Amino acid sequence: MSERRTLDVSGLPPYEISNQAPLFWGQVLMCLIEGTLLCMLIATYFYLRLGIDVWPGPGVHPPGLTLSSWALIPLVASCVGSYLASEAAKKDSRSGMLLGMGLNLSLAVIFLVLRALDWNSLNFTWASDAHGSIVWTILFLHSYDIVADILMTAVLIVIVASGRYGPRQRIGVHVDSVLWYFLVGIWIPLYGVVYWAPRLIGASR
Amino acid sequence: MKRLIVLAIAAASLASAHDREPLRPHDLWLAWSLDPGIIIPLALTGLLYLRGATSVHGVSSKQRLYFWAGWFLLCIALLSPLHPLGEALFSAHMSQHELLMVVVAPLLVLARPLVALLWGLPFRWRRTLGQWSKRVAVQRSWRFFSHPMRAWWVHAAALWLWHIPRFFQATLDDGWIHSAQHVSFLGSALLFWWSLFYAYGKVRYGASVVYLFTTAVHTSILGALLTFASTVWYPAYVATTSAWGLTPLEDQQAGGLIMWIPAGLVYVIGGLFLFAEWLRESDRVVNRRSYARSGEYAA
Amino acid sequence: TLFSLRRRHRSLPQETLERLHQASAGTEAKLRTAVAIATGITVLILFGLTVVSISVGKIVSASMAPAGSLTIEVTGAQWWWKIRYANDDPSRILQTANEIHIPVGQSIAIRGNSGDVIHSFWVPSLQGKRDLIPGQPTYEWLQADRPGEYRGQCAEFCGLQHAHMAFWVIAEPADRFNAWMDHQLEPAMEPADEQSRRGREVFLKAACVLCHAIRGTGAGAQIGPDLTHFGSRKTIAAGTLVNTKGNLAGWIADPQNIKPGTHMATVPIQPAEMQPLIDYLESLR
Amino acid sequence: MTPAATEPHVYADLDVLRQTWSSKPGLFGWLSSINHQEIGRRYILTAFIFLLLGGFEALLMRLQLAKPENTFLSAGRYNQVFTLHGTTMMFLFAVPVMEGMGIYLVPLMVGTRNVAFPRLNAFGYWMYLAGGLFLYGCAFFNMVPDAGWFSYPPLSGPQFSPGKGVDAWAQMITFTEISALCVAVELVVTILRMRAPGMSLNRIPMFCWSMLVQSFMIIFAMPAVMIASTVFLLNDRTLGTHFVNPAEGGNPLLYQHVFWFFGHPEVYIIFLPALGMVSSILETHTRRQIFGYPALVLSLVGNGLIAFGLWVHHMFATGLPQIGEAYFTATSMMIAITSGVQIFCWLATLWSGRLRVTTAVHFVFGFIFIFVMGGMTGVMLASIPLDLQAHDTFFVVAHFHYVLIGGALFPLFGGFHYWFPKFTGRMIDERLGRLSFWLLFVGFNATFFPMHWLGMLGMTRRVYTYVPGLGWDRANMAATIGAFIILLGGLIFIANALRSRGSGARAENDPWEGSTLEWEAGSPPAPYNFPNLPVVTSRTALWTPVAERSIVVGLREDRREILISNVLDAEPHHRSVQPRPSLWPLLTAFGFSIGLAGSIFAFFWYYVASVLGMIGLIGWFWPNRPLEVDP
Repeated sequence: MSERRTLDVSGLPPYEISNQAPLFWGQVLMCLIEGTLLCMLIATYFYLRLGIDVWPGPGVHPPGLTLSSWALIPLVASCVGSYLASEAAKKDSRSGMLLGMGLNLSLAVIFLVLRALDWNSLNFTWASDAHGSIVWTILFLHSYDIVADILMTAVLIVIVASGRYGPRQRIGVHVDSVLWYFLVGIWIPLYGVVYWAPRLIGASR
Repeated sequence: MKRLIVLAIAAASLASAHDREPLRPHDLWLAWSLDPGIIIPLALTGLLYLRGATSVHGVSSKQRLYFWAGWFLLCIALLSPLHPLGEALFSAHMSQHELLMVVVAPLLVLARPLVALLWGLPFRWRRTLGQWSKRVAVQRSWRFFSHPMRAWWVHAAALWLWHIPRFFQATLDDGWIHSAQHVSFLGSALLFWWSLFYAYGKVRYGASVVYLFTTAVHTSILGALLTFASTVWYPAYVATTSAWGLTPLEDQQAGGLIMWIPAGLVYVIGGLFLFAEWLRESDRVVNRRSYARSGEYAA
Repeated sequence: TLFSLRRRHRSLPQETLERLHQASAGTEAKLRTAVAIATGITVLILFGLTVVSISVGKIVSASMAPAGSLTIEVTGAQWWWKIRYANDDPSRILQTANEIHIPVGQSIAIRGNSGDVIHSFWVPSLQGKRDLIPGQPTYEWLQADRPGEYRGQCAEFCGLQHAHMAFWVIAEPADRFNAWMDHQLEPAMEPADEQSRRGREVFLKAACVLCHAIRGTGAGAQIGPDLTHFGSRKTIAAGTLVNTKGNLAGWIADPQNIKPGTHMATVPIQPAEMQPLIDYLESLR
Repeated sequence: MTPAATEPHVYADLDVLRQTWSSKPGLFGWLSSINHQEIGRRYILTAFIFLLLGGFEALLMRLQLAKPENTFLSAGRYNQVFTLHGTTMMFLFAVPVMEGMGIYLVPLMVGTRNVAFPRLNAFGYWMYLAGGLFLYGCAFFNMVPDAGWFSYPPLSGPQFSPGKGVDAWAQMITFTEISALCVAVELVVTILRMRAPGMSLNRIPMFCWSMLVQSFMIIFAMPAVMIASTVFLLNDRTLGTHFVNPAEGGNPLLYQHVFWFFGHPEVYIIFLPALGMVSSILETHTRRQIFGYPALVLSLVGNGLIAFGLWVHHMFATGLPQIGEAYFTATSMMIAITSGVQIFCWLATLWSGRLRVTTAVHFVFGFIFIFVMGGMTGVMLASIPLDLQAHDTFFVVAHFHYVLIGGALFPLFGGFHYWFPKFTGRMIDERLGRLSFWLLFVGFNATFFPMHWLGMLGMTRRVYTYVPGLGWDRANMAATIGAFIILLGGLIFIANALRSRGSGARAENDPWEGSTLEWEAGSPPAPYNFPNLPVVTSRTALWTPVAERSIVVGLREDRREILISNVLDAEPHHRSVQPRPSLWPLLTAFGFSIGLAGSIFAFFWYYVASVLGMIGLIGWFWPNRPLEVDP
């Protein structure tokens, strides 16, 4: 039996809760996909704008600034919760994870309520004209993502609270935070497009 | 550390208000800018580098080449007839901006001229500046904004916001706003390119390629929007383009195309350059590992 | 080259694999030079082709119809062509279908439009394609240097009968073109004989008038092709059939059989009325 | 599996490894499998079935066009058939088959035990299968799309395409896109983070590079087609939005821009893996390290980057700004440079190597010949004046079949012959292989070469018939005859594969003396791929003498432990445990599929998809019993 040279890896950590975990990489790629999707919608918004003289169409009020701008505060603040949760996941602190995710969840729900109120105040629908179609699509897709991540956070809270979690679930908490940063970050340009573009490039071209 | 040069450029650009009278074709070759507000900072930067690069060791000839190429093109962009031409033609204005953002900026970043520029300064100034740059707040904020992802956003925001018609229009009416535009274009481009090359060292060049690629895509989308628009975005050019044989719409299309295709090509070349460096680096690093060192099959 | 390469290598004796796996540095350097040169040549060729292509494009666009030239508006419809000769004088605006007459040696402006889906206007022997897009006009120009008849066809898939959406461009000397134009501008000819007169009555009584126009009669609908000078056209149903009495009879009797899916309705015509109708339509020269 | 005693360099308990990594037995095990080999094989097999369907549709078209005014197919039927042909070949065959090859080969080539996200992998396959079944299921219920594989509105819009055919088409795209995106994500992470120690970036096998670039292209391109098909088309049709409706401010050209922003990269998504296969085949068969490795990698990356700047050249006929022509032509020409570099590097490899000619090499030669021709017509089409003549004619049909069949299908067939021993454990019959090659090669040229001529004569695409007397008759007949030669070649190919799989000679681990790691694994590989993960010390890993290479020890065998390594130099970074087989990916895919399929009838079904999908995902991620806790 001939001997072979070996490379022993048993000393390496058996898991990693950081940006080095494969799951984190998968999440980043998913964010790239979703980001591409939303950026294409921004491009669509401007392309549609090019073909129309009055934007938004006659009788349509541009989406209101007040509620949407106030809503940014809980949204951005909720990232603090995500940050706390992911740091706690790295340190394996159950209470920290629960605190962080709870904070994140409650602020996200506040944001969602403000979003719903604001959305409800639009005086156009997706079927009004091209402007209505693209604005509703942006709002719908982003809200869909937000709701999905809120549900994911809720499920993680249940898992962590029940105590039945291991390193894999802690990586989940970390990655959930990453997804939330993305959803908050991508909303900034989308907010600019939906709420400011009609005012900046609406009347005169 | 890049902010020094940003300041220098800022000073240079602040005075770069466009002339009031639009340029006509027969004046083209005589329309060099003699604005001391631009010439002096540019000349000063050149002198400082000349002085510093001789007194400090370790400035490679490649770096010198990059610096002088970047410096020369910066002079061309800001002093040559291209500048006043940008008052008459949107496409010329776009060429000037792209020159700053995708040619001058990467060249200056590759030259890494800050040390040499510092050494060009008198000793006491150098020490004060050095101390200032070592402050925690300065270091921290630099680290924050030089993260490639943030630099990406800063550059993207600068690009898109300035092309909003009323903002772009404002740059043509007011010299100060115009300077602010040039500073933010060049400054954010320097930040962006710097972050791609140096933020993490060569280890992350792969990520840099993705940042470059996505920048190429979003700028080309902006260029394509300009190209396919059926109306003129910037009314200031309506009156001046016909002297140059273009309709305002054609002028705008040409501008959009410059942003889309030649600039996009520079991004592609930059991406490939980084990618090649990344591969080379991996070869260097892997051969440091005893278990993985290649024997006679050296690649 | 490839196959000679193959033979060359097959005839060589096997060497030890270790020596083969890594070519010598000298070979590699030689190959590198060769590949670099080949790539350089490729770039040069492509550059040359680009320059040629661009200059051809310039030449093509240089003969674009100047402002004020004869303008023809072409509107694509599922599956025929509406042709309108624009004119500042409203009395000289001509509407016809599926056949474009143009004067030889003149650059004609084409303004393309579509009433339903995207079509593409293409006369292979005269000019490249231009899509006809609903809601936004596109522009093209045509010039025939020799008199003749040129076939054109829809080049963008436009539904069921995309295959049967052809037209003819007929290039004539200027005087003959002008004569044609003057003639076409006139209303339809009065029927010359009893048979045709009966045919006109059949036409005006039947559902034909719901879609078709014949100037000079009561028929003025704009849904289908204008038939004022139908008899003078080369083909029936957008290039589907040669314009003969027999084909016309078949077409009117059962259009769905000849061009399945066509929007031309099957209009019930008594057998006894068919012949007069055909005679009338064919007399509309 | 041979006992450890005869494998001197195994430091692992194979029985434990096998038990850990095997799928469960029986039907349940089959449905819950998350093994990359099984799923890769399923992808390939399913894709080949769709290839047969698409080929059958092609034959129907060729029969209809054999002579003028033919009545074999009605106009409506012909439009359905060419729509299904294009859709099947692009979405249900070409992309998935390349993905399948990647899923099967990449973990073996980079020296790991599975893909990064095995459950996602299974989910992706089920979505793909569901999408294919959905499209053909709808067709069975007479909901057949007939607006072309590109479905330009307004023709595909609610007004001009009533019925549910186009909706089925649009939603099928969603299924296949989800699948392709899943594969892209897992391959990127597998290639970047799970490589064997020592496999630094500049030692990654060319095929893996091509899959990496392709995966990134999928990530950036596929969202665009989802926007086009679902957001624009489906919503306009079912919800009454106005994205492409010119009457309400929409724009039909918007659809074309977004569709081709995807559609052009799509060609390279299909074609890049094929380039990787050619490099692999050539390296092994010339028995020299592939020439110009950095140039090849850079040209792959360059291809990927430039491909996103070319979409407009599908839209020259829509009337673009005159001033842009020079730019568009120049960019379109540029893509020829990167392809040229690849070809030259392969020629250099051939020139300086000692070639062994097998069926796989035949297919590679066929590829080079056909692809170079397709590339030349591609350069012609980049010229705008020429394109305006050739666009939407049979010239273009000829061009892209030269590029896609020559550029992707021939290398794929070559790769199929090359890796057949790895897939099945048996050698494929060489004589029949060569026979099928020559029939395919001759048949291909007989079919598609005359189409150049037809296009020059003005025969437009997508016509169900043509009138006699235009000089198109003979070339069309020739093309139809050629199609039957292709059929014959294809049948022999299938027969050969089936026969060799059953009774071919047993294959050794490394029958070709290959250079990359997959040849170190068994033929077919054991469920754990490698008893001990290999360590790589050169670009041609297996050509390094065994004595100079190490193997990895210290990974636990009693659970699905893998090694995560650094991106740059594949230095081991940490260990990671992969999930066990599960039925949840299938159930999740099932829930999504029901909802997506229903959504072409009512928006309500999107909520069904969301709820079912969410339940599936919760089950998927719910902590296992017993909980995996680390010491």
